[in-house]
Order: sequence, then structure tokens, then C-alpha cells
Amino acid sequence: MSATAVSAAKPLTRPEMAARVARDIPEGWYVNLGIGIPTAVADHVPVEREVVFHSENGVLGMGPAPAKDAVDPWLINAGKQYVTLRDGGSFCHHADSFAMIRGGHLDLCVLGAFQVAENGDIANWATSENDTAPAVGGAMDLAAGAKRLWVMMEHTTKDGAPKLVRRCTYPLTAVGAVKRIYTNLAVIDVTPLGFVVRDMAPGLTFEELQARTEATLHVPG
Amino acid sequence: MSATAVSAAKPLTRPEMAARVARDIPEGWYVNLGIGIPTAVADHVPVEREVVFHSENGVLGMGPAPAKDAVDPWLINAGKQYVTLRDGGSFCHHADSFAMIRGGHLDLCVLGAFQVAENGDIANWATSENDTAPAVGGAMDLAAGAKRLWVMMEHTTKDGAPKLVRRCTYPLTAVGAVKRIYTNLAVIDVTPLGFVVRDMAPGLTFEELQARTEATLHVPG
Amino acid sequence: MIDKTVRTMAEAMAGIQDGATVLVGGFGAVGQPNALIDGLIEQGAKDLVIAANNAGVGHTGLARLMELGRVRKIICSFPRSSDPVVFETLYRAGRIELEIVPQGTLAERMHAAGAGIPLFFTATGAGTKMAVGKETREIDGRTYVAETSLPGDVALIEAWEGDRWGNLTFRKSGRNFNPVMAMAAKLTIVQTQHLRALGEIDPDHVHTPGIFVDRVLHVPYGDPSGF
Amino acid sequence: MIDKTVRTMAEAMAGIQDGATVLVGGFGAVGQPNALIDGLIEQGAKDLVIAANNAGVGHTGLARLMELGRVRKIICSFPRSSDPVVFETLYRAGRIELEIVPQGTLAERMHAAGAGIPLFFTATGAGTKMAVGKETREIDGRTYVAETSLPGDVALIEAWEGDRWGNLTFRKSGRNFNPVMAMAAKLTIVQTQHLRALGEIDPDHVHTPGIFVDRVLHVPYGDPSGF
Repeated sequence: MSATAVSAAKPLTRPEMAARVARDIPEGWYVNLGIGIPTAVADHVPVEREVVFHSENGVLGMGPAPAKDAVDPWLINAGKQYVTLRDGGSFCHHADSFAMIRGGHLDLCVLGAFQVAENGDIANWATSENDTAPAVGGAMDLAAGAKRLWVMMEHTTKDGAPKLVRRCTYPLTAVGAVKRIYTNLAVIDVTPLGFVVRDMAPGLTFEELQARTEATLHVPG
Repeated sequence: MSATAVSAAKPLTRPEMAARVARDIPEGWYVNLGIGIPTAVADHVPVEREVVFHSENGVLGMGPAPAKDAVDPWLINAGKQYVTLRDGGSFCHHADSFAMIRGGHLDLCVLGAFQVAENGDIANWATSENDTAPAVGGAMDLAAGAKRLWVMMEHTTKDGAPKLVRRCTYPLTAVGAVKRIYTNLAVIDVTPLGFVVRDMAPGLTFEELQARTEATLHVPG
Repeated sequence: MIDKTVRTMAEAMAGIQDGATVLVGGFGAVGQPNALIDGLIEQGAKDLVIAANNAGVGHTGLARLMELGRVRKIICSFPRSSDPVVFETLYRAGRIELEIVPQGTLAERMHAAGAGIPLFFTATGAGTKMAVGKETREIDGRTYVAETSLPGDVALIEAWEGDRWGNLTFRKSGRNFNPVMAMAAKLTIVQTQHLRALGEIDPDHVHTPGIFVDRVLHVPYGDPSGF
Repeated sequence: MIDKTVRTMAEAMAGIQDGATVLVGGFGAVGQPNALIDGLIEQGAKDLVIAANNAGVGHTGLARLMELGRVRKIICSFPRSSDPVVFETLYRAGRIELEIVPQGTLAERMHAAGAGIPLFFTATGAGTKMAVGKETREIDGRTYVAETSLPGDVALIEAWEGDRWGNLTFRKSGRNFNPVMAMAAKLTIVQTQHLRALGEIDPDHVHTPGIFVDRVLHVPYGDPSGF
């Protein structure tokens, strides 16, 4: 089945994906959003639902991006974008910030990924074993340390290659860490059985989803 | 030779011992004074010579004891005595305070001891292998962590038994850690050769000092 | 709205289980969560493991908890206090276990628990009774002892200021073990002298961020006194 | 009188040796000791090992130091920046060594150096390329990787406030690696935006106490800009 066979389906846009993830984050959680696609999730959490966003560079309690004329040059996130701080936010140094991550204090981390395997392995930092100077940043700490790791990514590569795979072929970020995957086509849990489909884009059939996924998909038991 | 043979000698009083130690502490050193005899050393460092005194419970830059009517109930040292803080002092938590100790940031620690051996071993926390509930506090951290460990103690026990010994018989606090010993009778360096006498109480002979010391004493080479 | 403040001691103590490991802040009388210790006495949990710097003074607080037979084991650096009669009586009678830990190792073991480090090496205690039965290793010519992290089920903390997100500051030598224990426990319960509105504590001056705190009880008891 | 302030950049940089390991604070442009990096360029030490989060941007600062051939090796978590052209050119030409370290492991390795911990175990990197050639250990059913401390000969630090004893505060996200690096180096050199009189910084609000600081240079450069 080719990519064009997904005819009746309406894949989620990036903002729709972000909103879908945001919907599942309850009030009170401490959350780190990875650089890239996941960053947009924060914009879809209503301000009255207090979720505490963490950034690796020692910022806890980030608020939305500032207005252009209200930028604080001393306040950036791990993606080196200007951010704001909510009332109740605080600053700390890098070792304390990563103690939050590595000590299991974050309820959730959302990362982008190149590949996720059905055993929960994630590959998100290098696209080849021979990458000359791969940039890992805090991804390995986040993947290994957070209470829950969710991945947010396109379901396939631009070329249509599956990103939900039996075994990762790219260098791993962490082993058996991913709990759930949000793609433009589906929400999929990683369980001891493998991938279990929780939700699908409107108009998409299970068969169409399977056709775009290397590993076997399961329906909730 | 019995204890009474030290006839012409004038052993140092406690305040004289404290003053003798204080004389050897240069401006700018970060210093932890152990609970007990060493605590008095601070009183003999002239206030214009800036020495930064550290206490295990997160106090850096202690000043002298407060006047009775100026006690701050929130400010105690590791001996649980009220103290003051100098300008330039600061507070931190216990792990950071012991990072200063264990990370080798203190120039000097002065501890009391039951025994010091000629190889620099120190025993200062328990008087028997069978001590039911010995209290170690921060002594092992200080002995192992400071750049220099000096010991300040009476030269012998009340019964006249030597405290400068060939090998410690009491449980050790640290191995090979002591650099110098200040007693009421002498100042003695611990060197690869063993004990080397640097200074003696007025009127005391080398032979008299040796008679009160189990290990062999050496003269500076 | 995130609101970690609780109104009653019963709420503060809810769910502490028999057999729990409880980390108790304070050094001397300063920064000691006396109200919470009394709350724990009232609450009734037993067979407890207590980690604290000391093993109780007189017949109140931790000493009272021990005297009631509720403490199976104490982990501390300095069981001797100005008046350790309860601990010493129980200990001689073989009715309480004792684990002596050098003070810095005690602090670092809890810091490690909070930071996701299950095992680390330290020079403290090498060549002494503290190293008996423990793994040791030569690194660059020096001997180090392996120490494991010390996580708590519960931490009882005394703060100077707190807010509804659980952000805390401490006062002078009242900081001591409190921030480290807050990191190390699954359930961190705080008594605070002052309850602040959210945003009132300067974000550059928060000592313990709310991520390490679960419950905040306002206990404006005033100055510490006695040891 | 203890006076760690220095008047000139030459004084600040005195004694930095060829072959030194230099820890450089900052994350993005915030908290980055740009003046000190320029001072190091001027000072001339070579064959340096640099530990920093990034591997330089454009052709200034760290990138300039590398371009001058003065850096033998860089230890960082994220060599890719918005404009890493100098690093990438040197790296492809085999003219610079690279040690990639997960960002949290990088911070903790320096914290460990400052705290007297030569070796610790972490779950970060277990089962990945980061663990290749490293000791691993199963603890309570999970795999951990042994990591060594990362001490510096020199740390270059950017602070918001400093005083003559070397006490420092940092501003917002300018704190980042700075306090950790200050602990980890034998010679810690600070550029501070504001020089305060002794006692002016609240002792409860000191972020880095002077014990971790050797030299303080007043550099009131204003706000960070660009990345």
C-alpha cells in the first residue's frame, strides 16, 4: 500500500498535534518540552491549567514567548529562544536543573525523534553511526530521567519511510524509555506487547496506519 | 622518665595553644575548626587578618560569639553554639557545605584527637572498637577532605599515656591525613620520616618530650 | 490551580505508611520541623526508619517518637546530643538499630538520591570502620569507598517562606539538611514560618523549587530555641 | 584584607598554562564570559582543553580561540550551534578532538569534581554509544554507566554581582553552568557586571560563595545579545 492510499485521511497539522499532546497533560505536572516540534505544546495548554514547564538551562515555570518589545535578554530556554517566567517560577544552576531531570522529578518529557522502536527504544540525536559531530544536548538525560517519555513526531519521514520501527537503526538515545507516541496520524502507546493504537487521525483506517508503520500495531486489549 | 621529670617546662595553657595555632594561619585561608579545643583558635586570629571560618552546617565566614543580648537564634555553628556572621559570609545547604569540605576547598581543618600516629593516621571519634553508639559527625569528611589537617590536643592523656603513637589503637577517623600536631608541649610535623619536632614549650628538653611520646621524634633535617 | 498548601496537620501527614523511611531536617534546633514531628507522633505510623543528623534530645520530638517504640532504625551522624537518654536506653536494650554515617556522606547520599545517582565514591571513611564491608576502589592513587544513595519515602522540612507551588526559602543556618532531604524523598512535607503569595519570592532567590515539594503547612512558630 | 578583585585583564589571566583544561560558563549568549574568553585569546595559552556546552558560534569568542589553533580538544554536549562553522571545519580536518557528553552528565561530572566524588553512576546514556567502553552496573534492575569527575585547571565565569571575597550571584538563566564550573576548577576567574561592597549581597542569597572563586574582574558590559 503506497502513501497515496491514505486518501480519506486527514493527518494532523503541527498545531493540531501540539494541541492533541497538550490535551493529555493534566494540571500540576512538571514537564520538559524538547527542542523542535514539542516546544509548541506549551501554547496549547490553557493558562488557567497550571502546568510547570522546565528548561534544561535552569528555568522552572516558563510562560509563553514574550512580546517583541518585552524581551528579557537574560531569560532564554534550552532552544535559546526568549521566554517568560510565570509567577511561581524559579532559576537554578545546571547541576540542580539536571537533578530534577535525572532524579525522576519531571512528570513528563516530550521529545522529537527519528525513530521509536516497539520496545520503547528511542533514536533522536544522530542519523548515522558515522555522524561526525552529533549533538546530544540534554536528550539522553531527559529520556532516561523523566517519569514518562512521550515522543512527538511525523509518522513517517519525508520520503515515506516508517519511523515507528521494530528496532531502531539510528544510534539510540535511550533504551526502552518511550511510553507514548503522538504522530500526525495516531496516538500510540508503547506497552509490553508492543505498539498499541489509542487514537487515529480522522478518516484513517487501521490498515492504512499499519501500512505506514514498520512494527506491528495492536488494538487496545 | 616519669611525667614529673618535666620540671623546668612550662606547658602551654589552652589559650596559649589556641594562640600558637592562630599564629600559623595566614590571611585568606578557609578554615574549619573542629568542635572542642580547636574552636578557641578563632578568638586568637586578629580581626584585621581576614580568615574565613567554615562550619559544617552551612555557615561560611563566621565571626566571634555574639554578646548575650545580641544572639540570633537562627545562627549556630556545628557545635551548636550561637555565632555571628562577618560581612562577606554566606549560608548554604549541607551538601554544598560538605562539597566545600570533601572537594578539597578548605585550606585547613583543625581537629582534636585521641591519638595521632607517626604515619598521619588520626583517631578522634571513638575510644574503643566496642563503643556502642559512637558519634562521628563531620570528622571523617573533614579529615579526608581538607587540604591540610592539623591536630590540636594535649600531648598525653590525663593519665600520662602518650597520644602521639606508632600506630593508633583506637578506631581511625582517617588514614595518613594529619600534617601537623599542636600540643601543650610541642608543635610536630608529620612527614614521610615520621614526627619532626618544629617547636617546643619553654624549658622543655627534647628528651623530656620524647619520654612523653610513644613514637620516635626527629629533629628537623 | 496548583495548591500544595494544606490546612491541617492531619492532611499534612496523610498516607505516611508503617515502615516508611522518613528524612527529618534540622541541625540542632535550627530548621527542625518540630510541628511536623509532633504531627507524625500523632499520626501513628510505626516501624519507621528515621534519617536525621541527631538521634533526639530529651523526651520530646524525635526522642518521643523513639520512646513510643515507633522507630525501628535511625540513620544519623551524631547520635550523641546534649541529652540523648532515650536513644541510648533503647540502643543498649537492643530495641533500635543504628546506622552511623559521616555527616557529609549522609548529606551526599541524599543529594545523590535526589539527583538520580544510585552509587558514588568518596574518600571519606576510607581505611576506617565505615568502609568495612563496602566496596573500595583505588583512583589516581587514593582509596575511595562506594556509597549508595539514601532516598526517603517522606521528608519533613522546616522552611522560612513557602508558596502554593511549594517554592521555599530557608533562614541562615536553618537551611542545613532541609533542601537536600526535600530532593531525596517521594513525599516532601513542609512546615513554613511564612506563607507567601505566588510570585512574591524572588525567582533568583528560591532555595528549594516547588518540584521537590508536595505539601506546605503554615506553622508560624517563631524562633528556634534550645538544642 | 582578602581582595580577589583584579584591575586588569592581564592580571585576571595570569598563569593560565599551555595544556590547561578550561571550563567556560554560559548557555547560549546568557551568562557567557565573553570578556574573559577574549582575554584568554589575548593571553596566548595553547593546546587547551575546553569544556563548555557548545563549540562556539561564528568567528568570535570560543570559535576564534579554536580558529587560532589553540584548542586541542573540546568537551561539550552540543557542538552544533546556530553557526558552528569553525568547529566543523577543524573537526572534519582532524585538527580538533571532540568528546560529546550528555548535558546533565557534563554538569554532574563538574559538580562531582567540586564535591570530591571521582566516580559516580548514572542511567543517562545506558545502552547507547555514550556507554561504549565504560563500566556499567545493574542496580535494582536498572543499568547505570560509570562517569568520572571532570575537574578544570581554570574556570571562566560570568556573574551578575561579585564582591572582594568572591561571593557571586547570577541573573535568571545566566546562572546555568557557572556555579558548577566555579566549584570544579582550581583557578576560578570571574567577570562580574556589578561589583558590590562586602556585605552588600544578602548572605542567604549568595549563589556561589567566595571559597570557589579566585579572581573577580569588573566588566559592566550590559545585556547579552545574539547566540
